[in-house]
Amino acid sequence: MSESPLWTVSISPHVKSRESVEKIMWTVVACLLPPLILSVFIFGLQTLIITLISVISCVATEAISQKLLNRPITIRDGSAVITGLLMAYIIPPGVPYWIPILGAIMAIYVAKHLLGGIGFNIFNPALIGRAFLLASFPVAMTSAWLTPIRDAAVFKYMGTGIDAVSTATPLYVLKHYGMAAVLEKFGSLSTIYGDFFIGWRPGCIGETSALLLLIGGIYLLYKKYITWHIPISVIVSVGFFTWVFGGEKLFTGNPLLAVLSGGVILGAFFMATDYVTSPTQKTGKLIFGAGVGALTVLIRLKGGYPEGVCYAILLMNPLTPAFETWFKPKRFAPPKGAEK
Amino acid sequence: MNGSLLTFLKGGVHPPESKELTEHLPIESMPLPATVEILLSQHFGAPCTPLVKKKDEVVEGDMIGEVKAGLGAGIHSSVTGKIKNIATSAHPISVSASSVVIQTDSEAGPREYTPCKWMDLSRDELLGRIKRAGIVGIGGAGFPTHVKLSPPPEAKVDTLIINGAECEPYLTTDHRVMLEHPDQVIEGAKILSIILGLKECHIGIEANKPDAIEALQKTAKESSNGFRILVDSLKVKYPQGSEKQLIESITGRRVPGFGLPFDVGVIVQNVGTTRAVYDAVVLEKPLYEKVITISGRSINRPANLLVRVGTKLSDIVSFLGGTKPELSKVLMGGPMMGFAVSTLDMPVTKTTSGVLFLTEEEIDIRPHGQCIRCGWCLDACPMGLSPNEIAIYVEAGRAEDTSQFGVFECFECGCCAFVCPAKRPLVQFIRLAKMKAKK
Amino acid sequence: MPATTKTNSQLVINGILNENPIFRLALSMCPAVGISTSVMNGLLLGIAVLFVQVFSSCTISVIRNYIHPKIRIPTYTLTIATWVTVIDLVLAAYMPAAYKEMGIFVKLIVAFAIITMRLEMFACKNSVPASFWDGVGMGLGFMFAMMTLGFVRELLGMGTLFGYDILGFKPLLFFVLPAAGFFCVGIMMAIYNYVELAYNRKKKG
Amino acid sequence: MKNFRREYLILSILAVLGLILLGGCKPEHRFIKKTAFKDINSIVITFAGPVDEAWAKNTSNYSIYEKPDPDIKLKIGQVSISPDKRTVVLTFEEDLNQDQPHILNISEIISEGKSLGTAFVKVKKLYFGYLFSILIGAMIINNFVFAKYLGLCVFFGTSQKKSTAVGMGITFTIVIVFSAMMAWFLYQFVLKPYRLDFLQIVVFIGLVSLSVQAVDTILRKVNPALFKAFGVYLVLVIANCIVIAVPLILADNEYNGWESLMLALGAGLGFLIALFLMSSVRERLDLANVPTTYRGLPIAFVVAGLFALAFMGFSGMSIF
Repeated sequence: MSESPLWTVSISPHVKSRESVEKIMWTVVACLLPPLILSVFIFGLQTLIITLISVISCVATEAISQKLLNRPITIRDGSAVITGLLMAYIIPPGVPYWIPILGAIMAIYVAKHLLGGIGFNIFNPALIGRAFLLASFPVAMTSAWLTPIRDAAVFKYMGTGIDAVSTATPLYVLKHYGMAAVLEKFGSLSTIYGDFFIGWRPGCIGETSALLLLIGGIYLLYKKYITWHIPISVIVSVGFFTWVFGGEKLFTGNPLLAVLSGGVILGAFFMATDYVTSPTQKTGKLIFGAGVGALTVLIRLKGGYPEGVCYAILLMNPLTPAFETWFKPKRFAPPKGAEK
Repeated sequence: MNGSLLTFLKGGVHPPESKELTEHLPIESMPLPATVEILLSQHFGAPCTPLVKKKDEVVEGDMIGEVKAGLGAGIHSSVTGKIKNIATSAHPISVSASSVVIQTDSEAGPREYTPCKWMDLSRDELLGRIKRAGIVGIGGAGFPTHVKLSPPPEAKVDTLIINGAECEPYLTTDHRVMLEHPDQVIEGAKILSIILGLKECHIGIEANKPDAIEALQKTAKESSNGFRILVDSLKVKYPQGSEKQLIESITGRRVPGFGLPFDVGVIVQNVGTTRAVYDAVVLEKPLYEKVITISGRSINRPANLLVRVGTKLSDIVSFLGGTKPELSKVLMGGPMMGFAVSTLDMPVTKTTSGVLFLTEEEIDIRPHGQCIRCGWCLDACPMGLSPNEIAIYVEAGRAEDTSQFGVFECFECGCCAFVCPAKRPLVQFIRLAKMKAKK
Repeated sequence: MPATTKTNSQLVINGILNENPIFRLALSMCPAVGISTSVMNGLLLGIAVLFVQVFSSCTISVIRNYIHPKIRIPTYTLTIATWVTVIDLVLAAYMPAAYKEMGIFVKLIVAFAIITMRLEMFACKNSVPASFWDGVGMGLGFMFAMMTLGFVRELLGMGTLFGYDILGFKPLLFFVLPAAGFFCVGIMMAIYNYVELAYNRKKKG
Repeated sequence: MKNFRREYLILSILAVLGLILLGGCKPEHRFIKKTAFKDINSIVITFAGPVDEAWAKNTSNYSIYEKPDPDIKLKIGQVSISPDKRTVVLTFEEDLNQDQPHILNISEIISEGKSLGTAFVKVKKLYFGYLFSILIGAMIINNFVFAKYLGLCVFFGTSQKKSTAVGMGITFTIVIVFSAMMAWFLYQFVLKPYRLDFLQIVVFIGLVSLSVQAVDTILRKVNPALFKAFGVYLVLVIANCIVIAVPLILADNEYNGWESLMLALGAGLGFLIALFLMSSVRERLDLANVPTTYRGLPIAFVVAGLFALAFMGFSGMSIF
């Protein structure tokens, strides 16, 4: 061996798992796509356009921010795509096209890159984007819902010039007119369960189909990219607290409707489980999820908004650093006397 | 074999084993190389002082270096020949170290050893033989075995564990030794038990070596004469062979941080060491040759080789037919804890367990990114530490604040860096933290 | 700090730029976040603070040689409280609308750290004219900061300036919400930092 | 610090016990046992004995208004009376704003032919609930830092480290409860009766300095170790506008003693929560690669803005 070899010399370990950030992120993207396809089908092309604008502006903001801050440009890791998708999924599909662009700037530049980039954002960027938009455009952000059309809106609206017809979401109706109005508008309870589960209802893209979101979420669970702790504790606590406080009297609420309506499934599987803004330890995860669920119900029942998942997650996010210090992994066997 | 496999509770990973490359290959003796370079620092403790001068004649097995003061073990010539030089050689860990270069006398035949009856020997004599043979823990750090076998009197040692886990991917030396020389391993275990005043010992083997487990169980049953040798099959999980994890798997006890196994009444010896003890006591043969695995997907002929200490990697490579062009990393030791080397002029030492020649596909050279706090490293760490936090502190230039995370308990098994999806060099960060955060 | 050697104009400029109470000294930030929603608010509160600062500075400067060091903080507090009461009653009497808009913040001037700090750092050691100009500088600096924030927030939030419609539409309602106050202050601070960095770099290079 | 936790615990338990003993709703007329909101638009009055049905059914016998607006009388749609003639339900034409206490003026109660005089009673939400909602309101929903934007200088100054933040929060809570109670007492029994309310700023700020001085002296004597831990924060408390804002608010709203206590406690605990959250986040941001010009305070402001955005989730919330 006379010629000087160009081998890699690095510190152990020399083999690494096949997983990578890109793989995780793009898998999440893939798991998020089915509800989008369904909503294009039932709400029309508008949803696709809004989603595309949101994703593209998030990715562009990410690239520009990283360029401005002299950081390596990492738009290929897919995290900005997820932020864009999630943001599009939680704003009403009928909003003007420029709204998601503003949201993207807030979400990616302010809430993520100013704080040090991926891994250091205290709040979930997509949710910050949505909260910002809701604060800026209270009317558009609470009224631009589209009516679901069972026989393929994408064809129906094509060429007619009508974009879509706006309507109210089930939770809005529930909050302002009560359960009776919900039943009147959306049919009997069993129809509602079925429709909401499959996705025939007005709402954000991410609120439509519990079924498709569940499929995506379960695939993530299967791939071990997320653990069951947060989703289950969110869903259980939303159901439980609604059951206890949601009805006229104690213990008469309708947990199933509460879980199926709004963004509970999306929030539980895709937003509360965001690695950066949720605890890493099991106990921490369970408490975090329960907190998200409790706050969701609190905002839904007592607060000023019909849906509370987004704010509930935002309010739990800043607790994550504290959770990390409270719930640390159990040390193998720390040296005697070193415990403080 | 008992029904459920024993294992440790916290952490651990499942790297691809890649043992199929060599596990079926019988141990093969490598012909003597033209020269050997015997490093004078092959163990934990002070380096040896050479006992020979240039141009001295030595015979295979002669002592050529000894530790004058402090912890250590003697070093013996692995060939018969003439001292060519006392110089420096490349060293896998400390870059370069002083060594004795011996020109092999190709005429001389191998030295013969005859087995003796060891049962009648006193404990001191047994320990003396081990010390004279220069035996160190050849599975890991190279801790002198005679020191390890003389725990302080206040420590009540009640369990001896022979470590045959061999959890590092690729490596199959212990596997082959257990399969081909079960009698010697069992005999060595008995010697160790007698030294420690015990009547039984455990042999822990990962369940991916069923043939070795079977062979040892059979031998143990046949030649038990008064000893109870229990062969425990362990769950296949890295780092099963780490001392603390192995003790937990087999006894359920946990060695506290900064403590040693005898604090919980356990002594652990590696299979290779056990066999070396057999050689030292029964044959009075010093430790100067050992079985190593040569593997990886870019060596032309992977093998389990019996080589002399001091054989250079380049000689091994040429004996095995050279390397393939896609070679991109050369390791001494396993892929999880071994050392990458930059030259083949490196000699084999007593603690070398294998040499791996890896292709680019087998290693991962993707650049690392920022931590995304997935928490996988926290789940993987067998010591329950927080590698992500330590790394972030180090990156922020605050390495001295990391002792709160128990950074000194880390034994650098590499589980965290293995699972990290952002490919962060966590072990590297932790080493830096250890350097800066003095207690 | 020994008696100042700065000229009067330097004292004023110092208050607006180098030692701007809000953006540099990071004091009295509650109003900067809470009510800097319009230029008018900024102007009014700025005037109020300017008034209290100047009068308190002068008062303390006059009596600086008679204050026992041990009771100087209570003295400052009482002096400020007196002047705040005066401006509070004056505003309530003559500008009830604006007074209502600013709510509790006029009364809270009493707890603004900037005033106490200038009394402690400057007025009790310097002559009356110097204290006067320092007070003017600090007051103007505060007013300048409040008006800048008010300008940005009113324009972006309501599309108006001093209540007059400029843009004709409301671009981002967010900016009149107090949450945006935090952002605006943070970003303004960063801009001050940036200018300082750039200035120092230029000086060096 | 661990040794002192117990004392705080005991203090807070005592406070809660006191509340339980003394809280409760006492109508101001001996014949009226209880008044309460029933549905969104009705009020129930329970009398000690049966009342005259004809009297009770006459809507003009009742006049009701929200406490802050005595001029706006609410319109009563109908009155129903229970069979035992002890309970009367007033139903209103419009929904009631139950956050506000309502003043109910009942003229000439007639029971079994006798006139029992006029009654002037307050209708409030369940008193505990009301107190609790003040507490939670001040603590979380209208958090003084994130929703009312007060106390920011001290908030940003002491939220760099978690230990400092917690120390400051606890000290602050004690001082604010102490000074708010004194301020309430002075305001109700001295300033208001003697028409000296224009002096409130001077008096309150004086009180705050006094109570800081008092806590300082007491701590120094009683528990020097505790003083060592928290003494440094005491000076800062004066510069915190919340400590002066709370007396002003409770004077403006004419809160009674318990309500003032709840407000002060809520403000203190809310500040503690805000400090804790902010400090744990800032400790993390210290490790982050924040752009140079944003290091330190600017980024803390941006994060506080994000917090305020998140706390908007509580806007419009009323718990009871």
